[in-house]
Amino acid sequence: MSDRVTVRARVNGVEYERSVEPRLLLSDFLRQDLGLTGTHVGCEHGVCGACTVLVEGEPVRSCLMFAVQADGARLTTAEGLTPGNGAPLHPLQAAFRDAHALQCGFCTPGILMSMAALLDAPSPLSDEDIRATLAGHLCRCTGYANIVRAVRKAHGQLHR
Amino acid sequence: MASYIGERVRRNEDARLLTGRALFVDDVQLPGMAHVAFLRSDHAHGRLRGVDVEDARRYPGVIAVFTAADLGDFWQPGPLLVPPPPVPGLEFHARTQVPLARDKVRHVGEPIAMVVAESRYVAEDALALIAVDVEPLGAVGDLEAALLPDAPKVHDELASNLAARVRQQKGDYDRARADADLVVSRRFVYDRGASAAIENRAVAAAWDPKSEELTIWDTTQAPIPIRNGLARLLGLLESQVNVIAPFVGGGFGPKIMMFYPEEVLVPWAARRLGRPLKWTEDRHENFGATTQERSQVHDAEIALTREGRILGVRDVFLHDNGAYNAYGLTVPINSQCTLLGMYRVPNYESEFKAVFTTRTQVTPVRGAGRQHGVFVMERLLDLAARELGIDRLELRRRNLLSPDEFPHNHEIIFQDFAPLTYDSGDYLPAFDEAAALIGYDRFYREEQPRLRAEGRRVGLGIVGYVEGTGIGPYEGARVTVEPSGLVRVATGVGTQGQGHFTAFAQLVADALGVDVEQVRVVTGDTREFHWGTGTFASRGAVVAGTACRSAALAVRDKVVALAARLLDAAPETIELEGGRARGRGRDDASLSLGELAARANPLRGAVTPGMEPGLEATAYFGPDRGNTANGVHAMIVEVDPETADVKILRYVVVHDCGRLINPLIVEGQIQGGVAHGIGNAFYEQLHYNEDGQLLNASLMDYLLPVATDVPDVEMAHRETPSPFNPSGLKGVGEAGCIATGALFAQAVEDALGHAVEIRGIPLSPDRLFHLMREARA
Amino acid sequence: MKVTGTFLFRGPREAVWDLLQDPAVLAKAMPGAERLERTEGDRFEGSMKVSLGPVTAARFTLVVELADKAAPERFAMRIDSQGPLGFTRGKALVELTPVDEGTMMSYSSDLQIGGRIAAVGQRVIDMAARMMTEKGLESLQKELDARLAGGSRA
Amino acid sequence: MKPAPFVYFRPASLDEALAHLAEVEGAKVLAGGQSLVPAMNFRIAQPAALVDINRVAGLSSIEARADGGLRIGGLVRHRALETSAEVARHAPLVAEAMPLVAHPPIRTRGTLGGSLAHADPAAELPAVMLALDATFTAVNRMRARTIAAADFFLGLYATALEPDEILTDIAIPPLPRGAGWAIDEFARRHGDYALAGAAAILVTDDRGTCTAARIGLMSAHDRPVLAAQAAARLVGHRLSPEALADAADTAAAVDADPSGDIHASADYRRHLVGVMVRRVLARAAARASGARP
Repeated sequence: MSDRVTVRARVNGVEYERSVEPRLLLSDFLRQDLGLTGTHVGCEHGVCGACTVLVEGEPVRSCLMFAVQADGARLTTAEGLTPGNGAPLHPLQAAFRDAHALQCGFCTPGILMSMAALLDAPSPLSDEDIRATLAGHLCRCTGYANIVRAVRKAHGQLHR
Repeated sequence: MASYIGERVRRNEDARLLTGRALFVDDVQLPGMAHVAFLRSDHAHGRLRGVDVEDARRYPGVIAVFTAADLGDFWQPGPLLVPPPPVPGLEFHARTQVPLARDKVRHVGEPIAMVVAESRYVAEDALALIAVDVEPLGAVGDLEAALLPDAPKVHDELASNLAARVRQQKGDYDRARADADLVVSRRFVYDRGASAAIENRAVAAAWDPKSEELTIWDTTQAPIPIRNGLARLLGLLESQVNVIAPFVGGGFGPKIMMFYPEEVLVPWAARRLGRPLKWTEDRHENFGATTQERSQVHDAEIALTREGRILGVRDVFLHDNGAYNAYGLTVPINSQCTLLGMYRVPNYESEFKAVFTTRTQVTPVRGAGRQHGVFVMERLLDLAARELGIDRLELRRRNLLSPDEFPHNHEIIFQDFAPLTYDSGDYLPAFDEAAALIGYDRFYREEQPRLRAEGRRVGLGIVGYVEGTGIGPYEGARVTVEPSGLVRVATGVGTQGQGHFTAFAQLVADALGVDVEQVRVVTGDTREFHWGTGTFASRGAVVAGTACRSAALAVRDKVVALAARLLDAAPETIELEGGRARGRGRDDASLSLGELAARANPLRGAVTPGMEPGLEATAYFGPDRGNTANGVHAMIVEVDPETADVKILRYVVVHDCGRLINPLIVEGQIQGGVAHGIGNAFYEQLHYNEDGQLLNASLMDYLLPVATDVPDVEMAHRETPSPFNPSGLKGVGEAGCIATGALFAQAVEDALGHAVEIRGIPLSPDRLFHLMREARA
Repeated sequence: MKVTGTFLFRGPREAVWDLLQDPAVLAKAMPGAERLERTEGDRFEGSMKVSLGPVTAARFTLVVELADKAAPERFAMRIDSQGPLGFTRGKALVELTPVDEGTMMSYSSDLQIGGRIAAVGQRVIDMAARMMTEKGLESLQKELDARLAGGSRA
Repeated sequence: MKPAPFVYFRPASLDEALAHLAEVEGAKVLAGGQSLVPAMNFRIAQPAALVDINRVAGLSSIEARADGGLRIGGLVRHRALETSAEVARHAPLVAEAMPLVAHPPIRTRGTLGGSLAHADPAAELPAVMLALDATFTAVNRMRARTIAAADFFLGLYATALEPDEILTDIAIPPLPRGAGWAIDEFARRHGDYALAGAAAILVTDDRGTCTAARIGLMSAHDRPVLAAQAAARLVGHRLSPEALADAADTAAAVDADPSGDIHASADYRRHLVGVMVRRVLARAAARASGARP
């Protein structure tokens, strides 16, 4: 077995330090080593997008990064969009609920993270822009239309 | 009193899902948990001569390795889940999947050995150390070749690869054919797809030696049958086995299959090794190990009069079972029955042969074979319309069943063993509404000619279908008002995104006069409810929903009786609203449901004779036959004649699923179903080669439609309530995907000026390119 | 998967024939073959390590058996290779015809490929087969050149 | 789908990275990892060691050169190319290509050097670099050398890069006056590898005569290739629709040598190459005529 390496990362504002194998995927690190199971794994080859998280504010596939590569980084997962249990939903999450933009909810955390990054910019956002970014995520339940509605709505609220 | 039924109520379950707090099976982590990986067959068909696991056993971090030989008496084929229906003359040979291959492997992905290790990473390392000796045998894929005398046999002890032969008929097709002015016959092919839930399957299991209980977390759509079966297999009481299907990341059918090998092996090994175990299917495994959609080849014909009246239909088809047929004949019988659609077909003759192949097992996947029947019938009508010179919409109108023909008995047997009987429907207005929404007349009068003149190839499709839904046997529910005022609902079905936590809550909230967010629904946990079957066949809302409503009404009676006694009022004057009970016209005196619950379970004194403690009731609903939802889909497409790409410009659905509980959820189901259908029709195909190898076992090459491929569906609802249940519900889960293949074929042909004839699904640009080129030649 | 084609060897047919019966040479002609040894008669065993772009270090056992030999005209070759990533199994027919410029070899192989390579490599598998065949034939020509040059020196 | 074990190195300097590559048997460079890690998860790639160059300094800048060209570090992310004002100004073809490259989370990590070294025949950036006549700098412990894009792609996933070399710089020459550019592709879904595609630069003189043409093809061959014959038919001619169609036919019939797969048979792919080249040439020609004074 290969030597272990130490990973220190700030995830959703909390500092973590763990000793891991270099081959450990970031997705498994978040889910198993940190217990942050809100990030989901659907394909482990970078296509489905369920495992998307923010690293330094940018969306990445956590199944295509080794945990050791996130050493020293600032990460955000679906759990980090709201401050804690019982806190009101982030406007993007609330818009997803209002628009019925999720069904089984498995792909949702990854989509939320990509869309959160997309919403960071105050520039106008067309449905085509939303769909082009959403095309990096597979959802088998919703048929996407309500997700587009939700993101449009959240964009309107965040950049009024 | 305000009613939640029919309201666009936001879902109760969403907050948990959106914040990452919802529990899925792969999220289960227990102290000391070990991880499982399976060695699977690379061969489609072969004799298993030996499996050497010694090196794997010695690999550091490996806890155990099991082969079929290690299972002893526990090795046995899975149960036949659905025996064949009582159709006279039916031939059926059951062969069900085995936990680990012992003598033969019969499809790529069939499990051969099970490795338990300290991590999944280590378990996969060990898989590479297992040596398997396989004597290759011929693959069986082509359905016609499979039935030839010299075909390699998937199951050696059977006479051939024939798994079943079923013939159903009504009337006398041969006579109808003799009387017909026109007979159109063609061969139609519909190829395989994957269900492709974004969550792969997973099973976690823990044996507690102190309580002697086995707890299993399973991505199943049917936790109670899993519990019952495992208890029997393991020689345990049902009360010793808890099966929990927590949040499940999409079902679409294959998660109802049981028992998957992993589903029996993981609990067995957890008990044997005394350690909690977890297996999570990876995407590559999913493409071989999770059951798949169906391929069929139909030789069909339709006989009509000159005026376009259908005299009869004959359909002879082959159905690909895959290597096993635990799900019996459900899928081909769905095809056989759904073919008749919305139409008056006086004479029908249908015969199918189900065939064993060396491919992954086929079980129901969203639509479950219905789309094949619709494809065949709608294609026949399109072809007939052209030959008769009748507008294809008009041809359909002339043959629709009229409202006075319901209930309509088609005189053949449906998958639920009951005669295929439509409960209610009103099809003509549905067609007219869809035609109006898509602008059928204007499209042909103005748009298509104008765009054609610009060199653009646009076409329109319009297709109707019925969907048998809401079948038995039964579901149950228990409703409890707790002293906190919260209402608890427990039911046996599992949930995979259909919004049961909300739809059931709406039914119960209405019955008890409480806020819908005060109703907490628990599904998929055998500790909560003992009896039930599962979520399949678009039946959750109809069957379990009706049980929830019945239980809630029984609780309501208890609430009313108790409130009447405590408020000293006549029971018929008690009103329930806003979570309180009060006598009519007596606003001063009321009791909250919470207070009533506390009073119904006193710590001192007595419960009045004839009463039960608590505000709780359990009810069951077992419909003796299913419902018939229906819909009409219409679509406008544009074909790029250079690339052969197809772009959907508009998509309209007029849908009738009886009474709507929650339009928000229903519309979501339809939009999602349409996306699934678009995948089936134009993107998704499992490409097996002649050696039985699946060539696209990844999401890189198996193309699920993405956001830029799926239009925003325009919808209209019609409601013809079902007379078979008190709320008039039908069912909606599969509706969206049933019509899409037929719709694509019709619209694309229209766009290309009928230069090509489409007889196969899925289409693809490559396929269309070749059709167009052949047409030019 | 079927791979068929022709290749013009610059050299006489007998020399090409001899070349193709030599396991050491065959090993060089199969891209990635690490070794190939005669175990009995016309049966050769060895191993190969396939490396192609992202595919690295995939090790396979390799058994090659020559059959239906009609020297110096044609022979058949059975190939059986297995490893953790899957298997390749099949048969190739080789025919040698003398032509003015040397020897025309026509080959046709029918290979079954199973396992992960088949399941996830479909986009490039035809290209890979073509490329590996070309590479192999070119290295055979090089070997032939060397032999013929050596022969003339001798 | 978990990767096999490997030895991990995370050098901070290029020298250190090159030393690991030279000394460690079976070591591979880990840049963006967006092609390598999926292959490792499938275990079809099992490198003995990874040299993670993500923290190597000096490989991540985009610099405009005095002559109007660009110098781009091998570790520059796709996302940086997509958003860079310098790239938009000096290499608009690259800017136009970026939204076609996979999806935003892939572009966050993916690097230019990684895409070129991976040399996927269906990928956009190799075809773009061929069209732009870019030059690559490859460095090992002993020396640095430059390789023209046209000499870099040798076969299926095969490049002129040696196992001990790292692609450190990509030099893009300035766009000549009167140049037009365009890229287009046909993919099954947004972000997928193209079934066929083309990227082109057309240069015209003041009279509208084509003085130079470079057309990079995607999914047309076992490697990223230039449609040299097609380009040759344009040079010296006015860019009439007939001339463009003729060049497109030549690209499909002569320059392309596609293989088939489940998504596109070889003949369909060849046809698509012609369609894409014609579309791209038409747009590039329109831009070229707009760029003329």
